Amino acid sequence: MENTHIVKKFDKNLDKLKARILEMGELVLHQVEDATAMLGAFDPVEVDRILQLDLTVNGLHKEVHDRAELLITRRQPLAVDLRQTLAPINIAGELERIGDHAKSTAKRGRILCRSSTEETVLEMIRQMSTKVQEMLFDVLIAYTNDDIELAAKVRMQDKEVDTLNKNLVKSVINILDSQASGNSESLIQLTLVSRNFERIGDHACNIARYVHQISTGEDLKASI
Amino acid sequence: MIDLTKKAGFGLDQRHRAEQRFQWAGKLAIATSLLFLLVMVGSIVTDASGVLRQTQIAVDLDLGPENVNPSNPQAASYGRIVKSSLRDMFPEVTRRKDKKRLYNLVSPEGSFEIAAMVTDNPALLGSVQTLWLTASDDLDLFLRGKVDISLPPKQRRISDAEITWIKILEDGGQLRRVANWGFLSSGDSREPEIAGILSALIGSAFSLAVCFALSFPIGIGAAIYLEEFAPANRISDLIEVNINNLAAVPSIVFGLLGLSVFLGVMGLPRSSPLVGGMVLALMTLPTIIIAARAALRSVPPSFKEAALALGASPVQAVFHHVFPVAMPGMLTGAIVGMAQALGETAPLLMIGMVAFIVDIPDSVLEPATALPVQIFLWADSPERAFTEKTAAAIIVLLIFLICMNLIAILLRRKLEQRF
Amino acid sequence: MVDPIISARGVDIFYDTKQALFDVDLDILPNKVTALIGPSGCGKSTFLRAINRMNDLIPSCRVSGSLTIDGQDIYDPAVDVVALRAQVGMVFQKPNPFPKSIFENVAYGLKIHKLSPSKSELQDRVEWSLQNAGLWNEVSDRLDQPGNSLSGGQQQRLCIARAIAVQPKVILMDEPCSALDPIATAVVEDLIDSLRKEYTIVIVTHSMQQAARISQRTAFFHLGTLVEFGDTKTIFTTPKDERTQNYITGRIG
Amino acid sequence: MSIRLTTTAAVALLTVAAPALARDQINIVGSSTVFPFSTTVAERFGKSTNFKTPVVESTGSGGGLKLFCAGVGEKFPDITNASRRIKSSEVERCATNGVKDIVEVMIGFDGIAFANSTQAAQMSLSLRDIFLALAKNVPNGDGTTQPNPYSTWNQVNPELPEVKIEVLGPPPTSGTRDAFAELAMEGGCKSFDWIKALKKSDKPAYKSLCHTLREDGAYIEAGENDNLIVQKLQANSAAFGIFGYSFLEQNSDVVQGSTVNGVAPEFEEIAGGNYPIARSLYFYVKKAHIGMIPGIQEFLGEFTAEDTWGDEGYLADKGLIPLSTSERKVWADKIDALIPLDM
Amino acid sequence: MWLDRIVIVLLAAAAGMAILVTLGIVLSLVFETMQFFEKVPVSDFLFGLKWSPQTAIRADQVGAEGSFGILPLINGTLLISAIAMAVATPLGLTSAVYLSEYSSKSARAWIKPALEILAGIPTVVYGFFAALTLAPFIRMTGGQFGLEIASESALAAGIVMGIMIVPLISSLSDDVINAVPQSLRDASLGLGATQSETIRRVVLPAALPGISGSLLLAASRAIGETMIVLMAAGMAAKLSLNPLDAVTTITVQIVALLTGDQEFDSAKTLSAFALGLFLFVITLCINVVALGIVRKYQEHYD
Repeated sequence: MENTHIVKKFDKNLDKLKARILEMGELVLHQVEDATAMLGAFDPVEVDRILQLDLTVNGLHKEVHDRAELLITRRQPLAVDLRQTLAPINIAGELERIGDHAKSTAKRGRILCRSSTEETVLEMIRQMSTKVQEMLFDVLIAYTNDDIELAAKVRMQDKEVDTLNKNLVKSVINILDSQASGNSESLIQLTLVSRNFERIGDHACNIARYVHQISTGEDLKASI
Repeated sequence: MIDLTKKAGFGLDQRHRAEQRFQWAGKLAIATSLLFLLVMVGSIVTDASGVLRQTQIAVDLDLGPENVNPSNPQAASYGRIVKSSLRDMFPEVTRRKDKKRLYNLVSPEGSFEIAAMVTDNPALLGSVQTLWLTASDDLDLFLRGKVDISLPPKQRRISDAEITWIKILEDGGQLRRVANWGFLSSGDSREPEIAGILSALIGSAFSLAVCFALSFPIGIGAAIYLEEFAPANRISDLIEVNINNLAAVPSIVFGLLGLSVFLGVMGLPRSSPLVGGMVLALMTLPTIIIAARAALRSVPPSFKEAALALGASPVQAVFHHVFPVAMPGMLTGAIVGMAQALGETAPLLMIGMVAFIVDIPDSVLEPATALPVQIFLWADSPERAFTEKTAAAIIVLLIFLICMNLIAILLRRKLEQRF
Repeated sequence: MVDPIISARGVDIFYDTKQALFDVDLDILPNKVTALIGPSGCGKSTFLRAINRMNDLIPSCRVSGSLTIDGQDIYDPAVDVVALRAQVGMVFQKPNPFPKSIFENVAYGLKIHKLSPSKSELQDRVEWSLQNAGLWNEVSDRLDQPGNSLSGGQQQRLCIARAIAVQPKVILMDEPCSALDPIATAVVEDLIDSLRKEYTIVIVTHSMQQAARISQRTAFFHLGTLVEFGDTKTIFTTPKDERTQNYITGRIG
Repeated sequence: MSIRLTTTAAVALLTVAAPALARDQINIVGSSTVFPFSTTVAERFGKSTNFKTPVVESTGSGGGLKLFCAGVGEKFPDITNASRRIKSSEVERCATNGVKDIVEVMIGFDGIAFANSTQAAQMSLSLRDIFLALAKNVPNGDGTTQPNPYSTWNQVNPELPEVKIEVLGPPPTSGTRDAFAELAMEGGCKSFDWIKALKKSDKPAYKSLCHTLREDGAYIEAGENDNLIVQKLQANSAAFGIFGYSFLEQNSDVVQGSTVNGVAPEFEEIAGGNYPIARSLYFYVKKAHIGMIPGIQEFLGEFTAEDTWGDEGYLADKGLIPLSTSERKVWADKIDALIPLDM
Repeated sequence: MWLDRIVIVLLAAAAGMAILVTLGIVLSLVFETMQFFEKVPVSDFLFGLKWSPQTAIRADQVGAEGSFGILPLINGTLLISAIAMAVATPLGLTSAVYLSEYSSKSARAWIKPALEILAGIPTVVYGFFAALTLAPFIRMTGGQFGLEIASESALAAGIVMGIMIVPLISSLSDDVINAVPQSLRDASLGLGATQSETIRRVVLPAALPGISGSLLLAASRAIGETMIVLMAAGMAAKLSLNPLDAVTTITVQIVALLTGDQEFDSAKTLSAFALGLFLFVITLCINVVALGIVRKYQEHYD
């Protein structure tokens, strides 16, 4: 929106809300990245840091919620303003869930390090991680710029993540079927990590829907 | 279904007829009042038209040294010169009574006119001069056809002999009708042909100026006090009742008051416009106060509250915000009051303004009359020619009034608004 | 689809040479609350007043185009403005009870329109109106008190009772709550909502939230044109026109 | 202009405390009947001398005397006109206020006309006719009185026409009314012998009977504006009016005077004392003011000049009926010597 | 704030002027009135049915017949004022209503001042008009219906006086009506009232306090008016409610008594002061009552 509100504070409030989301997004992005890194080379201190980070994310989530509440009380936003106020609540929820998934991934890294790891599967996990990080990054950019095209792209990418997940599961099943190896625990853990990344992708996709809704008022949940 | 036509019910036919009747009543009321105005003003104007011109008569006057001493022309008896000239013009007139009638063709003012002309132009002296003198009122009336010559001579002011003389003069080109500026530029006189309105006009102007200067500020002040500042107590009630009551006191009683206070106690000069104005001010005060209060009451209180909220003191709030808005209404009251004062005779009677005053006053302390007084006096004069003077004086009064109203209308139009 | 009760087609309104409304097309549906919103001077009040020809009071005002109620052109010469106003009531911005008693205020319309011939009928009707205006319980014991003695909100409800007493088909409201406190506003809004069952209501308001709360349809006017008209939900969530968007979200347009 | 006037007024108000300027013009008050004559003289006096024109007020005789008697000094009038003689009570009041020496001047007569419209026939009345037509109570033939029963003139006197009695005249407060009652009514009243006798036995009853005018509508009190009476007569040819001679003279085309006791209200008849309803006119001069206010002596001179109040004088043109030559001489001498009134 | 205080004191002084004037009037009247009551008993004056100063020409007869009864004068005053108000109230009010509610601005701009001229015509002119035009007309008209009407009548004087005070009512009422808030008109018109219904049922009641003020002022003027009655109503002191009779009023008698050729210390002349005082007291009573009514009304609906 090029036009600014007559009440300048309204704009500032909305901007701050957005900033908190972006801050949250950045943290979550780091969490995902760092948790992914943990899968190959486990570092208990690092895991603690990631787990600790989650508290900050949760705090931000609460702050977004409070700010949005205050904004509604004070400004009684309508139309696009209302969506710009309501969407962060949802987006923050999604981001918080992403953070949880990152946390869960990091925790699984601890288990993974106790057993040997199937390198091919790990590679697939990394590929997925890169993909969802890309999606997450893009969706944050789309949110920042109200870029519904970029958001649409993110939604498209979700399918790729799903495919990667399906492929990973297939590969794991194949490995489990072909050899009765001793690292079945790690394989299951990796499947679960993959599941985490698949969920993160879904959340990013949801954020992309909200970005679309903010701009158009159209709710895509029902249609896609 | 909605029906928007007359058939919708609601007793519409009847109500629209009532509306029509109501509007017609309004038009009728205004028309009635205006008709009265028209009839009265019309009849006055018709009566007054005679004043526009006056008749002059040409007389050959012997202003030779045997009649007028060139070194002291004021001492000469111009009346005698006029008389002898008239005798010369009609040598056949011999009877004493007829001679008197002959002399009466020229206004008694004639001799003073000659004196004035001689003073202005000493070159006239020393020979026989033909001068135009004001003719008498009877001659003037006759020339204008106001004398019914079909009546027996006894019943008219102009005898057969006089008619013959006038005809001769007329044929000889010795009569002329000129514009009568004297009416506007001279004072009162007992001779209708030269009586003028100026002294009364100035007297009225002086009186009204004094009246306005006193009653407007005091009236407005009292209204503002009562409406905005007066505590709601018995004294305020007393003042309020008092003011309403004063409006009903017959005007002559104000004259009595003026007589005892302004003349008796304060020792102001009798017959002066100052005292007249003061008495009229007392009389118009209630009217102005009542109207001004109504005007103040119609100002929305929010104006004052807004000003008070901005930190204005009550006095500032009233004078800056209420007062200007109420001004048009106050002016209306002032006009009504002043109009009343302008037309008032009775109180002036008590303080000596109902008087015969020839000299034109040049200050508020000199004796003067007022327009309605002049009208009253002229209406009471026996001479027939004063009838039209009366009418003309009324016209002057009305013009005076219209000018006053005009000023007020301009002011009001500038200030008026509806909330 | 329900037929509209009021329908405007190409309505232009002028004050002298100044045009206040440009080519307005608008359908008002029966038994709905239609809100007219827009910045001051946008022509919404002008349009509202055109519906019961209150504009007639301004000598310089001229209306062209077609404005119909139940298919009858309001400005048809055959139309009787009294009949029109009897069926299109109006409530004003400031509560303006007459300097009469509460009873007389409500009975006023009934009396002038001779709608209640008998005294008991009149009393019943007044009670009914006050009941429907939600005021009866508060004033039933002091009907002979002056209307001005009521509180602002009560006064406005008295004015509404006065308007509904003659059972109009349409009630026009010109910012009826702008002089009231939130509680009084809420009571009046509640009243408006309940009146919807019987009447068609057109309301001018400056409060977006109020329009959103009480109306089913909203029309947005801007600079004398009807910019957008539709379901209130749509107007306030996803307006089509950027001017509407800017206006309702309080942006510099 | 108005601002300047306002300032003038304000300044004038401020200067109120300062002593008023010495008065340099004669101040005359009094009767409205004498007013036209007094003003004529004043005007001529102002124009032909270097003195200022005297200010003449019309206050009525009583009002004039009240002002006149209020005191001596510039604040009080110098001369008062009266359409009747000063009364002893008034002289006393004057004296208590310091107004001691009053010079009385009788200036002439005013005839009171009993007239009707020229549209109707001229009437020939006796004083007794007038009395019977207008008195409140009239003798009923047996030495007692009854409320006036007459409604038409021929009931009063069979020789008179059958016309409704309708007379417009001055109100009880008017001097003309008093004079009319005294001269016409009493004159007619006295023609009854028993009433004449009553004068000696019971004067109040006599006065009451003779002076009281009927109040049942036949006598219409019409105010003091004689012009108005004349015009009302024009509008109503059945009515009669009572007013001053000068109005009759000026309006001889529309109204005619009835003959009273066979005498018409004409100049010569009134001057000769033949017309029964004529009263004397006076003015009174405050001797103390002579010398104090400039011009009083000269004004008196102008008033009593033969050119002024003589048979051919200009006051006669204005309708004043002059005194006889000998009377004029007597009064003029009194004035020259400034002999004060002695009552 | 000392300046404010001074201003308020000045304003109060202006209002106090009214008291001062009243005091002056009362004082200037009371002294002479006392003298009058020495000659004529108060009860004769207040309750006498006959006003006839003519019989009291001699000191020894003063009041002998109770001829200083004020009742006929009150009767005449009220009769003529009532006629005048009966003419002026409808004319003035309907004019005011028409001017403020119906007429165009431009028409109002010249009609209003034209009507105000009516107030400025000297009363002498009205007097002449009443006496010479209207009275004969009434007499003639009455004659056609077989009515015997005096050439002087209360009716002629009353009608003309009514015309004279029309502008007083119309001008002041017009201002008052103008001041009624437009919102009340809108409310009534919005309910479908016709304009005349709105005016009669809403505008006029709302303007009533102001209108009653102007009516009171007009009535006061009518009671105080002299010249017209003097010239047109005759001077007959009669107890009559017949508008076709000649009557007289208190003011006429005051003027006649004070400007007549009478002795200045006779009961006749002194009675003028008693009349003046009486008129003063009566109008005072009327005003007290009127104020009470107006106040009550205002408390109710302001």
